[in-house]
Amino acid sequence: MVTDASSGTRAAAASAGTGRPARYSPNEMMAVVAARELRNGEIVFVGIGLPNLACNLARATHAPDLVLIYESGAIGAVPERLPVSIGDPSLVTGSLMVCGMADVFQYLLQNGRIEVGFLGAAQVDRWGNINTTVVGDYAHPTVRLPGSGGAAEIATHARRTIVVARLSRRAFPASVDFVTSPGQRYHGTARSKPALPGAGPVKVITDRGVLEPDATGELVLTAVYPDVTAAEIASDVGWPLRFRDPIETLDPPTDADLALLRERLDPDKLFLKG
Amino acid sequence: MVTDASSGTRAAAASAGTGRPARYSPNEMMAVVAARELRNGEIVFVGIGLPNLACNLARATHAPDLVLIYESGAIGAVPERLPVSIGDPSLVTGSLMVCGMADVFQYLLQNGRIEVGFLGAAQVDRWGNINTTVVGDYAHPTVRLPGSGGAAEIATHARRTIVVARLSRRAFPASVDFVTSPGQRYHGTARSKPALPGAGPVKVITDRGVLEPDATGELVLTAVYPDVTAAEIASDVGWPLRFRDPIETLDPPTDADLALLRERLDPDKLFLKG
Amino acid sequence: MSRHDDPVHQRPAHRRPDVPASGSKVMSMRDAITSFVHDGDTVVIEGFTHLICFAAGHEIIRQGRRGLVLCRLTPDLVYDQMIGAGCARKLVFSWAGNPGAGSLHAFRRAVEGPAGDSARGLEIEEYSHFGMVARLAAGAAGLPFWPMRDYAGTDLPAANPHIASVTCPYTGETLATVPALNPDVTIIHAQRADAEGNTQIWGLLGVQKEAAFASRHVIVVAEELVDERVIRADPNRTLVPGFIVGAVVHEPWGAHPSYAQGYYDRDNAFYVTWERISRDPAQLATYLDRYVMGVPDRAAYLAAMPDLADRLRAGNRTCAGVNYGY
Amino acid sequence: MSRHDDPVHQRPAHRRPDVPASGSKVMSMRDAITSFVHDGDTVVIEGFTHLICFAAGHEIIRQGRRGLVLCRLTPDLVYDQMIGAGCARKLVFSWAGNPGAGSLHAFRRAVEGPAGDSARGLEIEEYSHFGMVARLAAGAAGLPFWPMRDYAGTDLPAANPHIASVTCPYTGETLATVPALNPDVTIIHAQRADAEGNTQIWGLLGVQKEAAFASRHVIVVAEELVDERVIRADPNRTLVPGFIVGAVVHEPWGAHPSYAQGYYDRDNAFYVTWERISRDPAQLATYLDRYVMGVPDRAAYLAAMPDLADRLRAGNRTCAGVNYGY
Repeated sequence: MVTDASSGTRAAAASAGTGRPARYSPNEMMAVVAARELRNGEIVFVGIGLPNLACNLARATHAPDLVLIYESGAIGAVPERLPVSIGDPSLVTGSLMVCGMADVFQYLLQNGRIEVGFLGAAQVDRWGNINTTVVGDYAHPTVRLPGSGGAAEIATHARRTIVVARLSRRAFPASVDFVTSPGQRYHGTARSKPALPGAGPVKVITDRGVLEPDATGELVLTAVYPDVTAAEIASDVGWPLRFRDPIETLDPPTDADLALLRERLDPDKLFLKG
Repeated sequence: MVTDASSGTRAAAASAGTGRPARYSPNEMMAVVAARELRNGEIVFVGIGLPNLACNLARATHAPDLVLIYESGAIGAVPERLPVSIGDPSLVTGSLMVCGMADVFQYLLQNGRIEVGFLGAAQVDRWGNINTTVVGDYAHPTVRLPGSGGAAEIATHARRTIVVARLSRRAFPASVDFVTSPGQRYHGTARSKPALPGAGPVKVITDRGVLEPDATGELVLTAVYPDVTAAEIASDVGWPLRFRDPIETLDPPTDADLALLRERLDPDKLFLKG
Repeated sequence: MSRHDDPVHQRPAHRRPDVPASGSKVMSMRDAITSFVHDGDTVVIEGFTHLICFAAGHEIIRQGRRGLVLCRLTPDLVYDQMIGAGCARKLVFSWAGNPGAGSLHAFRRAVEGPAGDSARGLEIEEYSHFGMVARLAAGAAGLPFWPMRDYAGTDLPAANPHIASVTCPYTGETLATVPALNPDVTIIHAQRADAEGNTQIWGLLGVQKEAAFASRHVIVVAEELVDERVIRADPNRTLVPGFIVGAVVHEPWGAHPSYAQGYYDRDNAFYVTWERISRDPAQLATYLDRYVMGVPDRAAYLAAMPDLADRLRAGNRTCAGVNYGY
Repeated sequence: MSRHDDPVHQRPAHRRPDVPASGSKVMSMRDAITSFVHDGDTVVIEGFTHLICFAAGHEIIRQGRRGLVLCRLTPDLVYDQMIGAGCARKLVFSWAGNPGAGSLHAFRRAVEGPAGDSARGLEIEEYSHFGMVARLAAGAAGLPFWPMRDYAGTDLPAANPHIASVTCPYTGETLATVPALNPDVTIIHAQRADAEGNTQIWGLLGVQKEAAFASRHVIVVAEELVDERVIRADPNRTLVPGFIVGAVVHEPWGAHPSYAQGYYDRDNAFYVTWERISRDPAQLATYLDRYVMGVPDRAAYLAAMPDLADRLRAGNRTCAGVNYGY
């Protein structure tokens, strides 16, 4: 059952502002929720930043056999330090395989060998379409973002795609300014129509809750974090956000999660600031 | 000027049966004539057998910087023994590069990087078309030959192709039973029409003389070996063979050539028998 | 037209890594063939002269597989033996000779002669080397076809209706195409692999990477079964990652009479002998009885040829390593 | 539309190996850039995070090249500097950020803002990573296009009319295509090369092989100039053969602030600093004056940063060699 989230009394009832100083940051919670999405042994195409942190947290906890693949060509990477970029030398040393990018995109991604794709996004819209290209008009942008990189093909081919993005009205418009990576519906046409091989974005993990596409492909709120209300989330989303009933309240990070993130995985808070 | 070779008095005049035991075999002469076709520094796509022998003879004499490429992926091979096949391990050890066959056919051959292709042939016809597939009907062959291997694409892409084949009426029919590798003209259409990138077979080196395409693409006799008459060659060719005037009589192998072939390159007469 | 017959069948929407029931991928050749090669399957045993897994071919013969569609650039002796043993229904290939020694006579008997000849019984589908490479590259890339500049002015397209064409959307040129090949199983022989199937080879690479990625299942047969740390010490040498591999078989000398660079030389004498053996169906049968059906496994095959190591063991041309530090 | 502008221009019918007049391919960076990089050229300096040849980019800036069409998957700092210095007319790319640190502000100034803004002056042609890889693969393979399953349900084809489509002759499916990219010159940085340009790299391989084979001319810049025997000892590591290479430049630390696996680490601090430098045109000008225009060559650049070796020299993780004997 899906309900309008702005009226979300259930979700609101499930959380309560405590006034206590937070034991963990929104970014830490995002990383932990993202890590929980990964099952042991899965083949994951990893983006840099929070996705990388989440994958390495999963590897250090419940999913030691996760196979991390970076678009740079490192497969089965076991970085001994926090990789600053997806081309970091620490992803190469001790990895299972290093191959050219033609192999990565053709023999791994396009060939359907990747189970999970992990993407960041500047904007995500109602249908899970992702924009990392421009804010404003393409020809005369207000903000020129980096562009697709491998994101277009990851969201096309990975068996399922997980998106990580911080909530804000600017980041979650009804319609993105530019569709860099395919979501669930494009100009009214469902993803299954052009027969995109992967399932596309199946979870959008934010700093306050989790959105998932319903049967029509529309993102609905399915889970909130402790002390967050559905209404609060709905007010930062650019379309009338609905939620799945019952909405789940996710567990906070464990002490072990936090210790790993802070002491081992990102001690300099390169990706965990904020 | 091209004349009918069966009336070839000029060529006949240029040779004379001596009755002496031959100082060299027809195969040795073929290998030497083929070696002379190669210029120092050229990039040569090498087939096994006589082509390989000719290339290594050229490398040991006037063309030390010849780059030998084998379809197996060995580039700049310097075999320390006579390679029995194009996949011989001696082609790998000490070579400049070993790559996969997808790279060989795409990045080297199809990309126009090969200057000379060297092919053997079971049959060569009037237009330089090469058959290594079947004798007789394709569906019900009298003799099933190995097939193309890389020959179809070598004759398509190498800047020029040199063919090595022993003369006989069976081997030089007016029309081959099956066109495995493209010659100069196919069912009346010139090679330039489908815009084949390479020049195709520009020399057919036999055990008694050399044929080359004229302006129309028809193979004509351009050179004979010592003690061979044009008429004798014409009688072993399945079409009215013409010759270019003046016909050349090629120099016999030098003693140095023969010593190299017999003592260093093929001491067990693996490819020089006959 | 069965799925195996149709070169144009689609890749599965997504590949599942093979997860063996036992929890370990390391198994005997017998178990690997039993698990992954079935009657009627489309089978690739690749390796261009180098690293041809005869041990797997022999086990397939021993287990009496029938109706296989055998695909390889060069059928070589391994498929001549399998054809002679009656395993094959169809051959997909680009060069069917005995490299450096002559013909594949079991193959020739199966395709030569007038229609209705009882010895004829092998369907063929024929390409050039580039065509076979391109078919496997398309299969590995998850594409239905591969474009190439080839076959103009030849009789190959007339002999093989699967060779088609496409028009370049930019230049208007016509390019030849071949359809993707997605085998049921590919068997590759390697110098070394770890227990998960992370596999390294050097020397001639042929089309093994493409064949493995194109395939539903992959069996890796290795000269040495090594610790994962050996693989991780030199990741640029890895040909295929373990997650696309279903079975790992440790089988030293498993490529004989083919060769493994750095381990043993090609048995050229046997390739020459095969010309005589394969020419005579009775001799071929005797060979199979003695060296294939007459032995339970590769170890027994090797025990029957005690001179192999002396004749063929590789000399030492070890290169220096490189630094992966940062 | 000039030849450089048109992504669909045909490959030359045949490539001639570059034969330098001097007889040797080994030359200074100055001579290599003078010989092979001209105003208006389509230029590729490849290397994915790893082995980005900043030394070549700086020499191009010093020589005042103008009107270049710069192509790279990730423009990175090297193209941001060249854009800031006014070398570029157009950028062909797939991800324009400062990896791990922020934006490329010279690039952003050149493409952001309303039409007619005087700071805007860079034409762009944009793909995804796979699209750029495919363009170079087509160029390397001598094909006019490359097919791929991509771009359905995205705005990229609308933003880039060079993304087209083709119909599979077997399945009838529509596939996206990109046109071949055949640069005038590709510059690749390598751990080692010999005097003929036989080049070996390890660690991340990016798309360097494709870029080099797609290109009319290739400049190799190497950390170490080695004897041919070093190359021949391990031929599977060779990325490109010398006969496609026109110039070999020996330039240790030539990739800084990018990195060379086994030689030196990435200068992550400089990447972070670039965020501040590039944000301010005045600071950018000062940087170029001091570290590019203000030095005659790479040696002087390195002399200005005497702490690099201490900070960044690679640790030792040397792997074992393998046996190429037979």
